[in-house]
Amino acid sequence: MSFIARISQRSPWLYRINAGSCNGCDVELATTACIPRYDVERLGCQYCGSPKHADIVLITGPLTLRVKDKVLRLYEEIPDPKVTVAVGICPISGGVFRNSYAVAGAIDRYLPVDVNVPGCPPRPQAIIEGIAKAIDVWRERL
Amino acid sequence: MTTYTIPVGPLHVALEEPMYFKVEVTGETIASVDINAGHVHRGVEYLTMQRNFYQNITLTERLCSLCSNSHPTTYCTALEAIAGIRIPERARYLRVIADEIKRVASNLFNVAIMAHIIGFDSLFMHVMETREVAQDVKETIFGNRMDLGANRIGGVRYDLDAKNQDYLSQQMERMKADLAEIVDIYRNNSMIALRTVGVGVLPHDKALEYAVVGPVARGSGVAYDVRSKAPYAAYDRLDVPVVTETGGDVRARALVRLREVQVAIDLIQQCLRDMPDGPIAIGGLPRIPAGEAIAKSEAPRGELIYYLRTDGSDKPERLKWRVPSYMNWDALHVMMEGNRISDIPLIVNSIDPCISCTER
Amino acid sequence: MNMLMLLLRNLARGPSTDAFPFGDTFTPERLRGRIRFDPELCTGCRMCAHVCAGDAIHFDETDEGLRFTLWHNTCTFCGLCEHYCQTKAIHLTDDWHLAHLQQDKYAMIEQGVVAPAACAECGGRMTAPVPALTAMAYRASNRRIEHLQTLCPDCRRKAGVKGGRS
Amino acid sequence: MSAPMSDLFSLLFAILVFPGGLFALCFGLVLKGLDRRLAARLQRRVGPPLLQPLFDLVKLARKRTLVPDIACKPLFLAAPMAGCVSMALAAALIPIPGVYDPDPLLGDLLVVLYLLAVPAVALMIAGSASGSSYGAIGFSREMALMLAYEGPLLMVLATVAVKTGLAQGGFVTFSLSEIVRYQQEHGAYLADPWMWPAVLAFLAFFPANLGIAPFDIPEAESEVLEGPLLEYSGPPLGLFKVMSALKAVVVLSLGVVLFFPTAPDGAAGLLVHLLKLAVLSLAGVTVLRTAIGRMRIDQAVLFYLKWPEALAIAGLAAVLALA
Amino acid sequence: MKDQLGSFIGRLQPGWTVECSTDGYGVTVGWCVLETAGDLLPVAAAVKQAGGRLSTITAYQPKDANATVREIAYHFDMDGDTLTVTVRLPRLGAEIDSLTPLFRNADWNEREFMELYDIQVRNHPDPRRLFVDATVDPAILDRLIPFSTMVNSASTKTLWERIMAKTGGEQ
Repeated sequence: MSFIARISQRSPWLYRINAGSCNGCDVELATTACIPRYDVERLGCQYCGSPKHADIVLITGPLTLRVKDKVLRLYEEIPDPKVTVAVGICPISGGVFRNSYAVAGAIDRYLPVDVNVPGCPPRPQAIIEGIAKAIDVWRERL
Repeated sequence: MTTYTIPVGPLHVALEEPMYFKVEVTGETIASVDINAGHVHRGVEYLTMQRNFYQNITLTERLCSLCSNSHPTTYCTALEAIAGIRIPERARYLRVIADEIKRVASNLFNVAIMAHIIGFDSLFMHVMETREVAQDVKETIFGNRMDLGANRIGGVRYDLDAKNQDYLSQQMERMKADLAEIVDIYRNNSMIALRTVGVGVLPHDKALEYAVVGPVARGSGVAYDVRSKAPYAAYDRLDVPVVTETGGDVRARALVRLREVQVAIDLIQQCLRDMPDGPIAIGGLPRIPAGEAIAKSEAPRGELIYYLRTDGSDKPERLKWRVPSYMNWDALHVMMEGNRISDIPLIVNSIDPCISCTER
Repeated sequence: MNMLMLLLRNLARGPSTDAFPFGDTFTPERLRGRIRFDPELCTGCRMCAHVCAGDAIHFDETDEGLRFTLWHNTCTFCGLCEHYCQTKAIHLTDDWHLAHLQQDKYAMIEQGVVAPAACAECGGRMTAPVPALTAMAYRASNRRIEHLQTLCPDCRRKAGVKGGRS
Repeated sequence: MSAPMSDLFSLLFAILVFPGGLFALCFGLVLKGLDRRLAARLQRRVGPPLLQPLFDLVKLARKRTLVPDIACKPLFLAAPMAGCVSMALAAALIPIPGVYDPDPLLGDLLVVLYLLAVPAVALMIAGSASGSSYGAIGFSREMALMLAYEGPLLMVLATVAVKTGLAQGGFVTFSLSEIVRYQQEHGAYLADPWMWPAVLAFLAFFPANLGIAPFDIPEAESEVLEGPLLEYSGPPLGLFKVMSALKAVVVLSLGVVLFFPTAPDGAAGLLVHLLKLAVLSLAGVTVLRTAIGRMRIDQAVLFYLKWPEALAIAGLAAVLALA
Repeated sequence: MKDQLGSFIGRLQPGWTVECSTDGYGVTVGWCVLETAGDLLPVAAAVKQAGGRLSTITAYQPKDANATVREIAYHFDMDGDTLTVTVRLPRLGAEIDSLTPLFRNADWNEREFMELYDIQVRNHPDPRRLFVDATVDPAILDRLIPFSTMVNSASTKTLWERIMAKTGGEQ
């Protein structure tokens, strides 16, 4: 791998999309991303406010019908190469909400998912583990 | 100056959850707000009617992770009222402990986010680090950092042995000094005062008119707390002071929440002191007859009310609940008008909006 | 000023960052993580599937016996299954390393087959009674109880009507 | 090589390599790295590697550029370039005491003042060219803030120019080389209590110009989602990062040159200069931004019209009165 | 029983009855059934005069598929006690007056049961949908066929088929 490629893989920026989650995973994501105890900045990660700046997108929630189009549009706005991580069981399988009339269900039916982090919600360390796996995937695509 | 409309949300970083506002602004001043909800509507009430009483303990807990314990507690209380179950004495105290530890974490999260919104990231991190103590307690005693899984029909399903009681009491003691410092910063820091005093004011009479609940009401001087008005679990034997502030602004609400964290820690310690020995749940699997019941509790965001109707089968005929945030959204109209664009996230956050609870 | 003091104190105390992912991390004993199933202890009562809100547990009859399958990707780790399992055949471990690549999504399962037994009387196929359960039900075992355990429910009923023979 | 050719060559070298362009960029990135690292420590974190800003840049260079459909494409892409060029130029304009003296051909303090306005204008153009409503809010905030801080800045520069000019027997001098030389011989202005109002006014100016707390209002992540930069991605976003790294070096050097340029000659001088920049950056930028929250735009504008403005006027008056 | 609930009971008119029960904590729950929907506004006015506050409103589908009557339950907070007023309405074409003139916070509650059930609210200030997406059929909770059998349990079924297909080989 070239030197340039080796450097650029040390700067994976994170972006999170809430697709109708119960906020458990979002709170844990905020905790993972922003607090000293977990400090993902060590891995070169940084939370960004705009989807256009993102490399790794973390999706939570069971994808409700109301957000479906918005989430898909937002996903399109993230420039390639990107990696998708489904955080929590809701985006992975629909979780406990799967059978509802208002839920579109597992997110991999609508967009490509690369890494899954099951849990309800997963603990911050598990999220970091998922991000580390995502970085490995991302490295291949760079 | 011309008026234009800016969309806030639905997927906005400052909002933890998707919510969509259309804000009419004149220059930088808010003229009016239109709230467009439903992004987190998952049809949970419908789902509860498709699942049996046991599954609903877990399902109601997944409504919202910040007040996750209040839901199953209140649901089980309603169910127990219908089945005529009296839960063991020890279980009542254990329910209080679980509820209060969630209150500590939930309220701290909200005031931390407030600091984040005004760009005060060091303070945000400090509050979140303090909150981690409560998170560790939850993970150590209950096994998960957000969803405790503390309840079952007829009692609770966790117990505190001597070792865990010591641990819990030590951790609560550990938080006290940090918490006192945090309260001092929120009360006296000039930067916080600059951004929050007089911002998003909800006067006392409007608080009554809009029937707001919880810290939002108490921040406007309405002394209503379900724990003392309509006690449940072991709150009738505990000393529960009702915290109020009079400012009615963003800071008043934050201060109510912070002081309630202090009260919650005190309540946990009271429970550890007074809790009797004994069973933690009734034995066997109860039969749930046809009937209807109301149960209320004080969730971190205020009054939570459950209405349950059963028909003798193993599924609810109707399960309906109204969460505290549901009442507080409407009052945003009063709080926002006349404020600045920069204050939108701050004011929204000050009602501690739980969107996933509200929209179910 | 109070803020500046706080920052200087932070500087003096040094980082509080957890060593993970470069080192070990704190994992409490009671943490509700990956689920383990012990077919030896399973009575086949299916209470776990009954209380599961996420529809994560399925039972099916195979030639080898009653098969239990749990899919971690729709499990809320609420622990109700373990709570209501009389024999604790189902158990939540403290293993939280569940993050996986998409291609492994459907392989995130825990499976076990409860081997059937043949009835000592009629030879019919049945789910073997679990000693752990009988130990819970009866303070001490005796030959009669042990014999009844080897019978299918039908034969057990017949044996009960006959008034027992030891 | 003929004389004009070598002049041109040395000019280009000054702008592109040293002390502008490459050198300023590298040092700017190191400053950002230091900033992030110290900020992390103040918050009890480990923080990113020192070279993280460089990693970020390299990564951005390899990402795809997305231009919004409703954006004005030429402006959208030109804005970050203009910002970078202006800052490289400005970096070449500021002397490094004892090491580098800018060619008078390039310009003086007044040109620096103009160039300093370019990044803000570039951000405004970026905000409006991107066509998003958050960009538009970012635009109006950037504009309000700039109008508020340009006044005091102008007066601070005038104070130094007048002071130096008067001391040298004229009225004003806009030559930065002269300003440096005078202080090298007669001691830094920082030591003169009469100059302190101007110093304070300058200290109040640079957080707003560098876009850090409490004045990071146009780019506030939690309010306007990074405002003007919202729609940017890939290399153009990287250029904005380059611009901001260069700008940090320019603004900090300007402060050092105006008030505290005393340094030995040669390599030691360069080292001393860089050290001063680093200290100023850590004390003035990092500690400030971690210890404080964000003001509202109306509060910030009011703040500037009150304090720095008053200080700057007092500083200028003091210098004129003493003459 | 607290004063507020007592005061309301003092205002009862002929034909309105309240059944109360008090639990071990001294908290009283009152139940009041109205056979005529027209009584709702007068009762609500009496609640308001007594100092009550609207907590929430529950509408539900009649259990019996052939029922001709449906109910809506209005829950009021009376200083800690709870009063539930249940109104009986015709099953088909149910209409009810809006409580918003008396209790502002009825707004969202009424919008919610309008979108979920086949009930119309008269004089509602803002009868748009509240939570349910436009792509979902109206009165979704009034359908008698369990929704899961129609749409989504299909997805759950395929899900499990996939899991089993993946693991079947290993067995």
